[in-house]
Amino acid sequence: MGPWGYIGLAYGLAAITLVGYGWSLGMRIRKRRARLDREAAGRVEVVK
Amino acid sequence: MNFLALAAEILRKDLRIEARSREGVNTLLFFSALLVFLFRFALGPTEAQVRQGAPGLLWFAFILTGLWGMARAFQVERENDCLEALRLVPGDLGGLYLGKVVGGCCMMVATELAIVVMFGLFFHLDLWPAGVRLVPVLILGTVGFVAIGTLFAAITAHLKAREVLLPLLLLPLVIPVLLPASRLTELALAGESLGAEPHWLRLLLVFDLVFLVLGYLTFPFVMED
Amino acid sequence: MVQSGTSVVGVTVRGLGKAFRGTWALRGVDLDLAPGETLVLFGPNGSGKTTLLKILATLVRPTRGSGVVSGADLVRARDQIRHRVEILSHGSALYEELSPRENLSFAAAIRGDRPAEGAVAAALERVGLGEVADERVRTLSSGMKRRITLARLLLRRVDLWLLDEPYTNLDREATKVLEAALQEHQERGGMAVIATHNFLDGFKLATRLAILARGRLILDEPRGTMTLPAFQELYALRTEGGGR
Amino acid sequence: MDRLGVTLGLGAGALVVAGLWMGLVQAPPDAVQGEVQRIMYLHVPSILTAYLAFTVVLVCSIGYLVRGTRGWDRLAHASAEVGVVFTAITLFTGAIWGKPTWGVWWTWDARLTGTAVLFLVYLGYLMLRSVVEDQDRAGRYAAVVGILGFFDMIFTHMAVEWFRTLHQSSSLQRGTIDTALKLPLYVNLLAFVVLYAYFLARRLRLAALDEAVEARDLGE
Repeated sequence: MGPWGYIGLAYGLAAITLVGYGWSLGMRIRKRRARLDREAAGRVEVVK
Repeated sequence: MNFLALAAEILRKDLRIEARSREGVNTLLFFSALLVFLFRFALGPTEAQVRQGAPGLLWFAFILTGLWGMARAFQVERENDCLEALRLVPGDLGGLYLGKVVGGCCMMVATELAIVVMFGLFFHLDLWPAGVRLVPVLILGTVGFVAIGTLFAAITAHLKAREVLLPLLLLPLVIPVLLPASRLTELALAGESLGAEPHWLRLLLVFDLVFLVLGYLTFPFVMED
Repeated sequence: MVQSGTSVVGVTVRGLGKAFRGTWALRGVDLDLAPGETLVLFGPNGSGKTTLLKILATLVRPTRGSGVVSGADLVRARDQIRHRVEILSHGSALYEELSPRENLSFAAAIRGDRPAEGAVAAALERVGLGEVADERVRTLSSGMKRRITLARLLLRRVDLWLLDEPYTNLDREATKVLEAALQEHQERGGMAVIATHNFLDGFKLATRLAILARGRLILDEPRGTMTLPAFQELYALRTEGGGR
Repeated sequence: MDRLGVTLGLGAGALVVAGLWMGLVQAPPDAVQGEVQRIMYLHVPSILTAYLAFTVVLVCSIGYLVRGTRGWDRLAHASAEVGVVFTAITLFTGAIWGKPTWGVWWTWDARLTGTAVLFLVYLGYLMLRSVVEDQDRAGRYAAVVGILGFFDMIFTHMAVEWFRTLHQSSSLQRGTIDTALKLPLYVNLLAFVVLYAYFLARRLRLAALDEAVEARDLGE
């Protein structure tokens, strides 16, 4: 592997890690939101 | 309650229990003997090889027995919910920490000495000259280990995953103590003066002190519900 | 600092709540206890009885609400309360390798209240364990171990007793010792909160009756002229029907 | 997404692009190591950011133990999680950098070893949090690890540094950094710090939602 191979590997893995973490945060946030919304909706139905 | 008095009560109680329940001491001795026996295969036959690998392996053995001892110190407290009664002690719970640390050090240093003696017997090493320097090194290294170990044994005492979690949390944290301790052990075993590399001694002393103080300060928070 | 000790007596608790793992183990509990009163707390499993006792013992911090025991705040003056309260929990808090005598001495010592000369022996004698005072706890029966915890309760003079299912593993004689001791405790002006399933024994000791269901105090009144069958009926009604 | 989050996210994105360009294109290759040295623009900023993250954990841990308010704990937890991510990046970029320079993927170099220990300590921190169900208790336990972990970070570094200076002579001595390499390094460092702040803001948002879910479950 040439120098740019190592550089590519390092930068690629770092990109995957950072984007992956950001994505996982986003997913977790979306899941909590959905849960809160669903429960709120559920409450309204009960009231009806 | 005065924290030294509390520490003394805890220490007295723990040593008394240890002295009475033979199983603990017996198991530890047997386990230590087994470890030393296994060293033979790990180190190779020649004396030079033994000398070279001994400090690291000795500390490896100390850690294994130490982990077991740490977990045990709080197992006694967990058994009948004794921990709950301890948490109700009015005043400074730091005394409880101090008592447990001193007791843990006593147990661990005793085990370490047993391992070292067996080591000398099995490998035909004359350890008497080294002993004078080795003992303080063992004590200093053990204090650092137990200072952190007691804290984490208390944390993991009522967790389900404690058997896994205790070494997982404890081992990375004790590395700075183990490095100087094993280096100083190497010096002591080689019959050299510890003053030959004084910075190791200083480093170890500083680590011990800082971890003791941190443990003392944070322990009451660990003991809360 | 909260007023210390003797000038303020009794127990006052307001809006006490404790959340565990996303549910309320206890919520909105108001409670008042005057000197000499014994409140017996009935309630199904998981209704929050133990949690309430533990909060009063300063073992558990309340999530909501506040309380004062003998003039000391439940959260801010825990140490003061610990000198005035004794709890008898599910766990015996005994060391198996120590003798009853050693266990009692240790328990007293770590609380900083060194018992009077002979007090440990007297307490053990009273619960009928004088002869095994120096045996190891490990060799004793579970009934005897329970008696040791009873002796530990008698060792100190405190304002408030918190007894969690005290009748478990207590035989007739030991129950009588407990009843007599509670009587003395009441006469000294001591208070007690007892959590139990045992209607028969619990009812006998109570000056006040309370029912805890799903973390809420749904009944709290003086025993007055209430009879046991009437109370049992009331209990069944409240915990099954309206307890929600 | 809240405004702070958007701003931080956009800022981090722009800085990362600038950093990438400077590190991969604009900066000249290193006189000794050649092109491979460009990994430094990833490696060094990530460990410095991790140090920052764990320092925040220390401060917030102490804050939580002293004050007992949830906010401190949430910040400590968030910072630890983000710090672990940056430590992971430091570790594998270090290994990848090590292969062409030292000829091996892993060497018991002082910094690398210290970083590995750091990674394990804070992984333990997160694991402990996930095991303890009661939030107050988890926060207190974690705070203890957060405080000890920080000192451990310093001590490990000291101890391993001594170890190395006494035993290892073969390790490649890195020369002082040339000014032409400095600016890209600073830009990348800034990019990572802003990225850290962005992740932290997002992680705190998640924690706030978690708390809202919990409060909802409690019927408040």
